[in-house]
Amino acid sequence: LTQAPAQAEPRLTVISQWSAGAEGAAMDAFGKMVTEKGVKWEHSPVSGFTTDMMNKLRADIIAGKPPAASQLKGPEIKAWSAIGATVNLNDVVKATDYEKNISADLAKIHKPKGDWIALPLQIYRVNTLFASKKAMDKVGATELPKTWDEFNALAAKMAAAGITPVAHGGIGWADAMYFELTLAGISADAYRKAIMELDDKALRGPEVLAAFKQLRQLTKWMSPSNAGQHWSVFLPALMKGDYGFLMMGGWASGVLKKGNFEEGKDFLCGPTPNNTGKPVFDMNADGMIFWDTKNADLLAGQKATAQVAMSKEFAKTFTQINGSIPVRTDIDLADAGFQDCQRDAAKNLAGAIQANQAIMSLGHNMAQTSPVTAALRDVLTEFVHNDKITPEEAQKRLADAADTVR
Amino acid sequence: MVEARSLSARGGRILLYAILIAFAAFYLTPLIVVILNSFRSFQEITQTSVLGFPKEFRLDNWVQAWGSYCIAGICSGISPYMWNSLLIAVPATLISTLLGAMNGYLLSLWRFRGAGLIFGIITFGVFLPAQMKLVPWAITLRDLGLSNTLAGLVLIHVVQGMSFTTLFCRNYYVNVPQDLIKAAKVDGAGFLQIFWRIILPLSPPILIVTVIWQFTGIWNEFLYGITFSEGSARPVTAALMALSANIAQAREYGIESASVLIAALPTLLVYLFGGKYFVRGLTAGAVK
Amino acid sequence: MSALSVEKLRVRFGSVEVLKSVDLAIESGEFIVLVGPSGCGKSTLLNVIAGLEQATEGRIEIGGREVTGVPPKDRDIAMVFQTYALYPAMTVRGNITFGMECRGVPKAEQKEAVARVAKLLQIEHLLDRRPGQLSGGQRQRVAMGRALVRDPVLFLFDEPLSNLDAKLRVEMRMEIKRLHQRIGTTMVYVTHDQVEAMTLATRIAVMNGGVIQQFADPQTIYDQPANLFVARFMGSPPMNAIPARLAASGSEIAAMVGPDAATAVPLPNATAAMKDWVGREVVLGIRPECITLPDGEQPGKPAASLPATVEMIEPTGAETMALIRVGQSEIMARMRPDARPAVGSVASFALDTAKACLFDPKTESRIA
Amino acid sequence: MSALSVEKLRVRFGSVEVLKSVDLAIESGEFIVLVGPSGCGKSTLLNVIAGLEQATEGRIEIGGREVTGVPPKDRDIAMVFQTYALYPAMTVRGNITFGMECRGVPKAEQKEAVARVAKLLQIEHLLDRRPGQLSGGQRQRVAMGRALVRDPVLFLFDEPLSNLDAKLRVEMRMEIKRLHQRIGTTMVYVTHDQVEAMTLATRIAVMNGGVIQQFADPQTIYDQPANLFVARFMGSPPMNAIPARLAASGSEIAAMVGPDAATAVPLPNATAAMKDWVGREVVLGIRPECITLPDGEQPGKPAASLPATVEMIEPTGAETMALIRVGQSEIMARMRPDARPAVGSVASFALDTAKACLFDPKTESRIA
Amino acid sequence: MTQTATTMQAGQTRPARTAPRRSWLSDIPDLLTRIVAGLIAAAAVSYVVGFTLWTVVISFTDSTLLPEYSFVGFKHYFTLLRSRVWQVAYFNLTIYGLGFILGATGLGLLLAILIDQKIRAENLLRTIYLYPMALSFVVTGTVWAWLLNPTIGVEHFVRSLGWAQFNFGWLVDRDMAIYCVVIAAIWQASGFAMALFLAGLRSLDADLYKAAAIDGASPARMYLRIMVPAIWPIVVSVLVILLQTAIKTYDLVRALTAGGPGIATTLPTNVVYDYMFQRGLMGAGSAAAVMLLLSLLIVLLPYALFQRLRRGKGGGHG
Ligand SMILES: Nc1ncnc2c1ncn2[C@@H]1O[C@H](COP(=O)(O)OP(=O)(O)OP(=O)(O)O)[C@@H](O)[C@H]1O
Ligand SMILES: Nc1ncnc2c1ncn2[C@@H]1O[C@H](COP(=O)(O)OP(=O)(O)OP(=O)(O)O)[C@@H](O)[C@H]1O
Ligand SMILES: [Mg+2]
Ligand SMILES: [Mg+2]
Repeated sequence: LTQAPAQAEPRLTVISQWSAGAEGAAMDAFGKMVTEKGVKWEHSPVSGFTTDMMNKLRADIIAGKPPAASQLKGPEIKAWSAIGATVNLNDVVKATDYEKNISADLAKIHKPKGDWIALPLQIYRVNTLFASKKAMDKVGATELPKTWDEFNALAAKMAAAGITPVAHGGIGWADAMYFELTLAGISADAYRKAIMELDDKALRGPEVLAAFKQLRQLTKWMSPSNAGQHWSVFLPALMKGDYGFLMMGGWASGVLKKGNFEEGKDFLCGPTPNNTGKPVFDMNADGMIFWDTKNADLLAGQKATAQVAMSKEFAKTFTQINGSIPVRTDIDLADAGFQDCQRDAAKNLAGAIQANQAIMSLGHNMAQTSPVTAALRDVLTEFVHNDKITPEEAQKRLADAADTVR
Repeated sequence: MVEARSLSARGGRILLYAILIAFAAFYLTPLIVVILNSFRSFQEITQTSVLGFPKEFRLDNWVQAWGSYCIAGICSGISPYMWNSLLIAVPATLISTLLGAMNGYLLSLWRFRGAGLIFGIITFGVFLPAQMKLVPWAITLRDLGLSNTLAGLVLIHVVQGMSFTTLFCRNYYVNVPQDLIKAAKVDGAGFLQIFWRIILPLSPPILIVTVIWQFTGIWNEFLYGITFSEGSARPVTAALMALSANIAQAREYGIESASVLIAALPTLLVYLFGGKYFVRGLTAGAVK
Repeated sequence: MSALSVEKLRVRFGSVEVLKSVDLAIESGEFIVLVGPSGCGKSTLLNVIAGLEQATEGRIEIGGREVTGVPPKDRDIAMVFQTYALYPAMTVRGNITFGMECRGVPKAEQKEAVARVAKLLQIEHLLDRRPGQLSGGQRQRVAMGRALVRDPVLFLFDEPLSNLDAKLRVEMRMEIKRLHQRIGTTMVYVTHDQVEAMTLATRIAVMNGGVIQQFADPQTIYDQPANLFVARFMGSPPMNAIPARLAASGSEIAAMVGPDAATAVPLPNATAAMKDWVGREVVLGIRPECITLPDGEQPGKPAASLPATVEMIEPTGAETMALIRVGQSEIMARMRPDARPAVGSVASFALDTAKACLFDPKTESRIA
Repeated sequence: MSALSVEKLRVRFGSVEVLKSVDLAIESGEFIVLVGPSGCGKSTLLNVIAGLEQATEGRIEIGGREVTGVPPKDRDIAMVFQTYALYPAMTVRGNITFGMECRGVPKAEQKEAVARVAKLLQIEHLLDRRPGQLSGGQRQRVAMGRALVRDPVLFLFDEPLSNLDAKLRVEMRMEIKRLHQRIGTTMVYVTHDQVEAMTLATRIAVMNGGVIQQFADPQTIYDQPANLFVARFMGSPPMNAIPARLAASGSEIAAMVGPDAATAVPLPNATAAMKDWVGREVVLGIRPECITLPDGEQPGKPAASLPATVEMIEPTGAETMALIRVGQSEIMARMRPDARPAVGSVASFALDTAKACLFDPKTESRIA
Repeated sequence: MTQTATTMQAGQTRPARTAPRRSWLSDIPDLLTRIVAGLIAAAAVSYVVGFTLWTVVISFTDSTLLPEYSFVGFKHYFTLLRSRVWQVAYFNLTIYGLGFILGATGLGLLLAILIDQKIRAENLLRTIYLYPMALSFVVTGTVWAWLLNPTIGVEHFVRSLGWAQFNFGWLVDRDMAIYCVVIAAIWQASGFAMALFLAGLRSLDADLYKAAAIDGASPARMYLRIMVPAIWPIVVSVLVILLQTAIKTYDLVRALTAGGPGIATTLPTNVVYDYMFQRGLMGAGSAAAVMLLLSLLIVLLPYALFQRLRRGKGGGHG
């Protein structure tokens, strides 16, 4: 029930799944910045999985009362914008230098039909490699491996020293993520073609096979007893040196920090192995979509919020809290509030954009719409947990799965 | 000879108790794990394991979980959400029980053609998976103008709950002698009066069973709770989800454990104090 | 005034005809007992009269008023159920006042009525208990109280004593009888206990298979049963039914029984109808108490003598029953308490044939 | 041989002493009936004998063997329960063979035994049904079958007929009697129906409050009850207990009853013990069948005449009961079926005092 | 009602009212109340029928994120039947359903029988066995995920006690993980089964035990041959209640294994949810739901027919 008349103070109703912890705090900071612009911030988080949030969104759309803004990312923005009317943000965006300072691929996702209807909020580097300092010390290594060969060699040493080289929780999305990291590290182009464009030839090509082979190698280095667990469950053992490496999005550094572990002392952080010679950035970007409304107060709120979301100030505040990196590439991360890991990722992103090797994550729903992602993920997760499936067989299944959903 | 017999009997008793206690341990272990975790800090759990004995018993988790943990910028812990859950669960439980009793009464004591079929259909309702009903409910709530209201959630739980309550109550009422209805008719009582004055006072055993069943189910439900509520009006299960199921964060197992225990307290108490009546009610003919 | 009249009543449940053209006309103040074996339709008849079940056909008048379509509460009846059907969650007082409450009787009047009934039935001290805290006999009384408080044109009782044990049953039977003598309201009382029927009724309706077999006063039912069913159903042990051949010797006729129909049982009270059956097969009906050992013979009564083998004796204290055999027929005899014929011996039993009946072996109706 | 001997048996449940020093010695082949009101401990006694309940004190021998600590299955007994306790999910055949199965009797033998018992009880056609599909009488027979198949030293029956309706009860009673005559096994039979007790027993043990009041043959129990409890419990309607004052006139003594103790009831069979009570208050016990209307008077029997007001009459067909009043005492009289004294009139009743008893009003024991 | 109750009591002490006072209940016309009762039943029926039919209709459409009505026939059914996830899920449901239902029934029965042996502390034990019923599947799943996880749970614990060779890696073994789901589900529901069975055993005629004792049945034989068959209707109720739990199990898997390792513990409800909401393929998800219900009918209909047949035969005796 809106008690205020139409011309009353601007306000914004927003739903997201970010309710607690760092994410919740970041959203609160967002809210504070919006409030300072005179907008009443009404955040209604739907905690839990993304699907739960989307169910809520769907129910609200069905009810004819979508929120003014909601969390949404990747190709889903396009899919959802087809079932509910969205707000055109072109004027607001064009009034700034925003578009010039973000990745073109990313921009495309947020204006699926040419008009800006959504905005990215933050970026995570998915291809981040965390190494246990203790494990590294034990085998006498000081540097993170740069290529898959280096990685394999180091991992073999660790295995020989009684260390489980790879810490892996083994939930579906993480299994898919490990595949995308291997493929991106073998050939970012092949990744773009095979995964992002679902090109059949690329899918059946040698790079994908090589990725599967490397992934099979990785699974042999995973503890057979890790499955169905949140990745964070194994952090203590990783830090103790029982495990060697963890490949996980940049958010893991925030968790480690909260657990009182120090970068450089307890762990090392950097990009995952990369054979291409040029920087690769596997991107997971959270975004916010703005739904159409007839209420003037909400419309005003949306506009003000979009302006905040595009600001440099927001970019810094939001990412510092979350451990992510700004969407804008023109931000200096020298602040003490950032960690080395973030700075490294930001540098990585800029380089990757230049080299045209900034790609979208499959495991995190950035590369494809949900049905496609899920179909591919089913194949990948089964491959990770079933060593009877050969890389060749898996490649065929993956290509076939792509066939059915293309 | 008598000696030997009593010895073996004693051996049997010891074995009996050993088995019973072993199972008690099996049932209690998870609870104990959660209780222990609720006294451990995030750092402690992160640095050791989710299973372990607390280095020191800290009450922070409980304090935070109850009153200061931040969910969506509101740092009041889960306590306000407990109240929401009560506002949903209590009316939904009572109404669905009452309506189920009414249905059971109608279907068992006012036998009419098709009563069996109607009962069969209503009973089939208990098998419908929740996921399947999510979108139809969204549409229904929209049409009724109850989207994102507590009343909407109550309605959902009442209608869905009727399947179970009708099942339980009807099976209980078929054992009520038809003569009672006849006597009341001769006395001049009408349909509702017979139900209210004669049948309902007979029903506490089965009502306790349905109330416990419904209350537990509704209290623990989260899919509808998340989807059909909004803002600070969410049930406690939705608030609990804020503590779990994130990809980018390590779970706050300590606070989560304390919250789970606090959130489960009403249902646990219901079983603790109602359990006896639960079994008694079942004995009285709930099951057939 | 006619208190209840039932005409051509038919009740069908699905394909089963439970009542087949029942007629009953009951005068005000009568105590009618419906008896019959289980499943014969007694309760159904009562339910239809009460309006708790729909008749398929036929007409019912209560107190001179047609009641088709009138709901139970408006029929001016009260009913006592076999299971008492006391409202378990109400106190005795609540049980008794519930009907008045439903009809909106003022509290003061209710209170008065409860007091009156409670005094009548001596349940004053039970008024605040619940049915669960009462003994069988007390419950029965409360059920009566619930009915009595209505002061209706017609009382309906559906086997009100069948849940009591033998001793209590006898006591309550007497109480009901006294009650009827005191209040004089018309009663229709269902039982399948024939002793209850005999002792309580002003008239008895014997039912079987949805049909009223005989409707008459107890003595007539006992002494002149309309057919073999009634003869066998009323009386315990039941009337002996002995296959016989009717013979005439002069103006007298006799039933020939036993092996080779050798033993003659003279029938002094023979009617004209009986005489038509001379020379044909009949069934001789004779009650156990009419068969005794000779030393109990009483002067001035027409008697016949029947030699029979004693198969079993059952002394109950107050009397001794004997199972005796004549040819193919097993016959019950009822003797003085101290009679002790040896089992296996042949004794000569005395028959009081004044009340003997004859039945058509085919139709089973009495030859009168 | 003694089939069962119970010595100084005591059973206590918590603080309640349910059996208080019970002694019983039963010969082989006897049919013992335990009677007593509800809750007097009959079932408990049976359960202790069967080994289903522990005795607090005392000694039990079955077939000459001490059985303390012997489990029920090894006591060589069989038991029939009031509720029959048929295994609901097994067929009749399964119910009967289950015990043999537990004892590992070979299949062939089992089959033979079932055939034998089924024939004996005429339940051959029921063998494949389940208890739920049987009528009350059929269930009773199956329960008997389960016991009979064991061929034990001792049969225990706990009110096996109390769930049947009156008619069936009479029939089953006879069958049990025949059965006992045929197989001759010792039986202990619990009932609270005194007619069953009288007709079945070779000896009756009357219990009350955990104590055996009298243990004797039926006739003795009926004619010479040990105390007022037994006198009242056995016989229906029960023995009349009339307060009286004992007076002597010459060598004869008489009980003075009625208003002002004005009516003399001469007691021809007075014993020496009775004479000691002359001049004191006693209770005169006299059975209803000994009080009749004078025209039923039988020659040669010592008789007294008692003028009384007729309060109520109950013709049952085979006899007519009358409730008569003499002073403060209500007395039941049992008359011929056609006796019809007018209610309210004063009639002169004939008393057969040959079997009258006298009781001590304080201790309630019989003066003998 | 409370009002009438108090006035009734008050009537004994205060001077009686003169005006006739009916209870409010009798002021509502009888016909109206019957109609309302009918409507309530009708609502319960139409909810079941309506929602089911709606799902059936949607299953024939190409609905994605929102319901839409472009019909595609049986397309989704064929796709699903051929899809690997669905086959695995269905197979899993069979294993899980059987394991859970039989396990919970068996354990419940065992516990009920043990508790029935006149033991001390019966109330306490019963409460301990029953309390998991009070918890949500999410909590159950999470905690059991810890306990069953080899690196942190029971295996780890036992090894730390000295049995270095102890192995209990079911949770991460794709062939055995489904049994972990079974264990956790049994943990939660067996107490309920126990309560029902205990109630049943307690309602049996005490003479039945005596009869069995005289027949010389060993405890095992007594329970298996006599008592359990005697409470068969309760066994059936328990089976039905567990069946509906099994069919609807969703959050347990989500919290315990997230469907993994791989897709090894995915259940049909997970597929329904996955298709409807994760993938945004509402048509296919509805088809999955309908197939789930159909398979349920395959179990329930014969049972209903059997019941009807038996009742028809049994007739007469209650
Ligand atoms: N609602 C009903 N539907 C179908 N048949 C019925 C119904 N009510 C009674 N019957 C059948 O009608 C017949 C007569 O039933 P009723 O209850 O009148 O017998 P009854 O004489 O009262 O027997 P009882 O002495 O056992 O009480 C029985 O065969 C019974 O099965
Ligand atoms: N297990 C027990 N614990 C305590 N009291 C008991 C127990 N069993 C029986 N009693 C009590 O012992 C007394 C005798 O009971 P019992 O069953 O032997 O009576 P009964 O003579 O068989 O009665 P009925 O004729 O009603 O069957 C009763 O007062 C009963 O309440
Ligand atoms: Mg009846
Ligand atoms: Mg008993």
